[in-house]
Amino acid sequence: MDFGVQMVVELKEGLADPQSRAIHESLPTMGWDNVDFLSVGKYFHFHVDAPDRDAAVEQATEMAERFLSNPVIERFDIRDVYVADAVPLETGE
Amino acid sequence: MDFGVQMVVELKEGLADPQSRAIHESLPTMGWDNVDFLSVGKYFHFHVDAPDRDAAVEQATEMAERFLSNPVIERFDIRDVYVADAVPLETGE
Amino acid sequence: MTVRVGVVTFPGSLDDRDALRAVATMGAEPVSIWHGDRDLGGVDAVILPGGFSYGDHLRAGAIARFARVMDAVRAFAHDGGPVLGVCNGFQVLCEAGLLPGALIRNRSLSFVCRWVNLRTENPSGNFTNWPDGEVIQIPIKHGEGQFVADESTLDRLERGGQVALRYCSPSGGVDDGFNPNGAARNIAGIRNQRGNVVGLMPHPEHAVDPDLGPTGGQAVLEWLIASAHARQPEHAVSAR
Amino acid sequence: MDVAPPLHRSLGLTDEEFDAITTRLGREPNRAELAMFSVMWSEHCSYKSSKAHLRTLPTEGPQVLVGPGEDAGVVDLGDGLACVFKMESHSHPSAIEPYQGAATGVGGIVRDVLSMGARPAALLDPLRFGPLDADGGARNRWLFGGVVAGIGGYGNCIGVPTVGGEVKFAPAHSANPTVNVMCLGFARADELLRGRTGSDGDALILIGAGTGRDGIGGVSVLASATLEEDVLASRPSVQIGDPFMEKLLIEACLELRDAGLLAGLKDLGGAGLTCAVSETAAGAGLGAHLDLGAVPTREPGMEPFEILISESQERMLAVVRPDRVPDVERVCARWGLAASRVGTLRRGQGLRVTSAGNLLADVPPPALADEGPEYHRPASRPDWLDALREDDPIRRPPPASLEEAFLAVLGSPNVASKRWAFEQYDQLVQGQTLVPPGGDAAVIRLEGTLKAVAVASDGNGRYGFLDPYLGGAHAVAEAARNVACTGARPLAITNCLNFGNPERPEVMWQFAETIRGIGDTCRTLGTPVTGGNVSFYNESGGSAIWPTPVVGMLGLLEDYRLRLGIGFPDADLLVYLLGATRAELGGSQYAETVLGMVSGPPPALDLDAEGRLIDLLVRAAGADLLASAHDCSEGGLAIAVAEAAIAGDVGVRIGSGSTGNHVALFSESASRALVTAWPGRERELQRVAEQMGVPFERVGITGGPSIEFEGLFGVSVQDALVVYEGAIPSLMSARATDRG
Ligand SMILES: Nc1ncnc2c1ncn2[C@@H]1O[C@H](COP(=O)(O)OP(=O)(O)O)[C@@H](O)[C@H]1O
Ligand SMILES: [Mg+2]
Repeated sequence: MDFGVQMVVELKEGLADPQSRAIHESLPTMGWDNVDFLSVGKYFHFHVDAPDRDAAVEQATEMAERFLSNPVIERFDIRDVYVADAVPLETGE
Repeated sequence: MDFGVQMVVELKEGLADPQSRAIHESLPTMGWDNVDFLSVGKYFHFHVDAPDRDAAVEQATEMAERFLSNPVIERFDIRDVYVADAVPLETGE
Repeated sequence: MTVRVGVVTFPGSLDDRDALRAVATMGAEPVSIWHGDRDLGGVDAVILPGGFSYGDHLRAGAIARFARVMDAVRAFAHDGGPVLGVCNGFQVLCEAGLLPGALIRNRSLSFVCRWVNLRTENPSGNFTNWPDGEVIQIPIKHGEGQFVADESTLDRLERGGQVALRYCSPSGGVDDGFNPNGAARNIAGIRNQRGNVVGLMPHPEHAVDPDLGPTGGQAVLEWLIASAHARQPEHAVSAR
Repeated sequence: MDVAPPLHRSLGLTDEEFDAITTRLGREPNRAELAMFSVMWSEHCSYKSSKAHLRTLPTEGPQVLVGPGEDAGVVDLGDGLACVFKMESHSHPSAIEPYQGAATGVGGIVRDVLSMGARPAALLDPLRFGPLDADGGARNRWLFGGVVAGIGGYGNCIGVPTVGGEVKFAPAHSANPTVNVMCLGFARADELLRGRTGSDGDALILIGAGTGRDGIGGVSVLASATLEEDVLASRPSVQIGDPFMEKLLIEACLELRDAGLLAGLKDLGGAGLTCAVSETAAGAGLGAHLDLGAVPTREPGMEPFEILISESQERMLAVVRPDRVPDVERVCARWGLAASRVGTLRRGQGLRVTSAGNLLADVPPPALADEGPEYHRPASRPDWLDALREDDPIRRPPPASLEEAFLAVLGSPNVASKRWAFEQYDQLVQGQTLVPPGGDAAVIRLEGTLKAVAVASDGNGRYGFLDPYLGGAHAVAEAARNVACTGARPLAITNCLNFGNPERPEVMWQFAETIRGIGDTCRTLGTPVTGGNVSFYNESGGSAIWPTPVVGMLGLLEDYRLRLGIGFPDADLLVYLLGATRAELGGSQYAETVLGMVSGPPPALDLDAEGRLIDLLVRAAGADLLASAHDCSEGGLAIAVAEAAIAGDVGVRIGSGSTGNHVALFSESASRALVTAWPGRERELQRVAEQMGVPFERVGITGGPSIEFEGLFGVSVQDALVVYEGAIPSLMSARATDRG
């Protein structure tokens, strides 16, 4: 069965995050001075063919730990696991 | 009031996506040959101080259109807007 | 016997040919190693060169560390063989867990190519052939060269004399004004505890030919070649 | 009638062009054929408005191995070595997506050089933007920052150093930035490949990326329609570059070349497969069969015409003898690249396109590749020019403070250091960069020899605006002078001609005049044109960019040990100004920065004097008389002196003799260079200069901590450095981060 997985990877708290800082700091120059927190990360969306939901979660976790994130600097969060067969690929917009 | 916004920015359908392709194609060499779709995007998480939810969504949309994405090649999707005052920053893990 | 130095080519390696040329300039025998090889062909030292292996997608070095040849590199390193990772090679070594820490985007968010001053470090003198306290010039060229690690790891690196190079002023002073990428404690290069695995952001292979500029890279390659030489059978015996 | 007239018009073909196609085919074209003609007969691919003028350029010389017409020009470097080089524009996509627009521009020009069988060895990036600080500065900063990041992002990732370029700023480029990229590569002359070769039965192998819908219509829509507000409508025309794939393509194609497996090689650029296959077949005098079903597509359900004209990046077409196909597939597989046999060259037929056995198109290849329309568009001199040229800054009073004027010009973005840009480029990979960006020309060694090439790009927008003939002429002359200042002998040029809408007579006049200027200068200097690119329609709302010819000059140093840098290498060296200074402030940087005027006549150009200066520089460098050389151009003598002092970190004292006023300091008279002589070689230098008829003047001596203009003012080298290096970083620090 095909399971869709959505996952977010962000730099760990406490690490300097130059990209988030630069984007955040340039917001006032564009007229948005009311944003008091901003962080950028990576978003992964993939489909895993797995016997069941638990297996899908387990594989997604392993992929995140071994490959999609670097535990030295990043943390990951699985946001959603769903049965993908029925859902079209474009989840966006 | 502080509203938390979570947003995903991905390349538009139809454009070549070398990053997603390279990551996807490397999975089998790591033993994951059952992933039949993978796409990487950017994930933004920020807090907007806005009078109400609609205003927060409006500003987030404008930020996405004018700054956080380039509509020429990217599409964005606001995944969540929530009242942030009560919620700690780490929504992850 | 001439030392044979292997240079690994991953898809997307860029400074591999430059490393091979620099090895020859330094009087050793350059040997090209393909990422798909299972063994290192009996070389005495290994260089993981600079470049954008696998396009640097995901994170620099993240995909390359799974290349088949990396099993052999890991075994070689565990066996005490000298391994030098330059730029992308350094990133691969960190991703592979052969060196601690990680390399993230430069503080400026921009790629930077320039000659820098570097202070060599070997405070205890434990690491044979690596000078201590000299200022050398080598160019850097990277977008993700900001070395980071947690404080305890950084302290451990310092205690063990594992910082190999630091960005510094022309006179050797270490201050943030001479830090080109925001690296923690101005760290430009580190070694493992044993000292046989070294990772550097600067490119020594681009600093060996006097026609092209200063020759600070010679010291680094001399270390690699001398370390390899010391491990060759005849020397290994006499060293015992 | 199966095709209604509106379709051809919406594809950008005129009724006359449609009729010409019908006549040529003896029938009306079908849909697929119409798509093919529309891209091949577009301005971008057919050069229909420009070719009548381009034909007047000198293209021949003993050093030219391959002139215009192939993917890139080739020049003989002696000893069996050759240099392949070409320049191209990617301005339109860069205006809406600067990072990817510039990145894919690099990808395209690199494949042009690769398709000749050369290893790409260096890149240059001549750029023009609107001002960073004025109204609209935010968008200009976004464009400049994104373009530089994109060039670096692509060039750095494929292992080709970026060794030079230009960045100039002018309001006329605000709406339409100009992004040109130049690549040069090296090969042995006997291993060069031609795109237009092949024999009956040869296989056509498509190597590299999958074919997608990106760039559909890019050629005919993007290159022939003016950018208007509705830029979002041109979305699909911007593509995402994949430099990693490009690097694999470079290595795989060079390995195929080395193994002797290629009869020919062609890049896929504008007009995609249609262009590559029709040009290959037409060049070989053959027909071809193309099977669209064999083309690997990135997306399901692509229509045949989409596959035919897709401009998907990172693809090459190899022409291969049938028995070599398996070997080619093996090499490509080793590099992880797809290699698909998509067609075959065939004697005695047209280009026949099939899919699933159905014949979709059947067109004679030359009709597509060579028989595009040619227009002699009306040209007329704009009437606003006279008044502008009358207003000569020479008649304005001198500035209140010469020192302030000097610092203002030194810190003007056009003159100030471009380090902010070129530090974002890998300048060193491949290990042959003897002179990196920052000098007059970059110098790159030919591995394993004493030879080196020098390369520079030039083009002064103000001059072209005020006098397009002189704009073209100066672009060539300054580029040649820059190359000669390294000690190299100028050999040949490539160029990119960036203009507004050619359907407007004043633009066409500017274009024709520019070409005349380039042609005359190339003839006199003996530097033929080996290729180039024309970019029209750089205008919005009826306002065009300045006529912007950009010239890429290649020169040869026989012994790189005798190369010169611009910096004063030491104290106590005598400083000479070679060439004559006239009272010429028209179009100068001084007039723009200090007086706020872009007017008056640009400096005159005596082509013979320029030739003599260049000969002198080459000869004096070859005899090891010179310690440094720097051309005197934008900002005049004052800026040349400052740049030489800053580069060498050595001060200088310039005597009051002939530099006593603002005109002497800031005049941009052409054909001049600032040189220092090695101690004891001064007399010899003077003798040679006299003998060669080059006026010269001893203007000062190096040494000390400051740049002194005796009797006028002095500025410490350190202060000058801060102004020169600080200008662009401080303007760009106001930049909002690039999107996301
Ligand atoms: N965009 C760029 N990329 C790389 N190098 C650049 C760029 N812009 C300027 N440079 C380099 O900076 C130096 C000065 O440029 P410029 O003032 O245009 O030179 P010149 O006036 O001698 O033609 C040259 O070495 C040039 O190659
Ligand atoms: Mg110059």
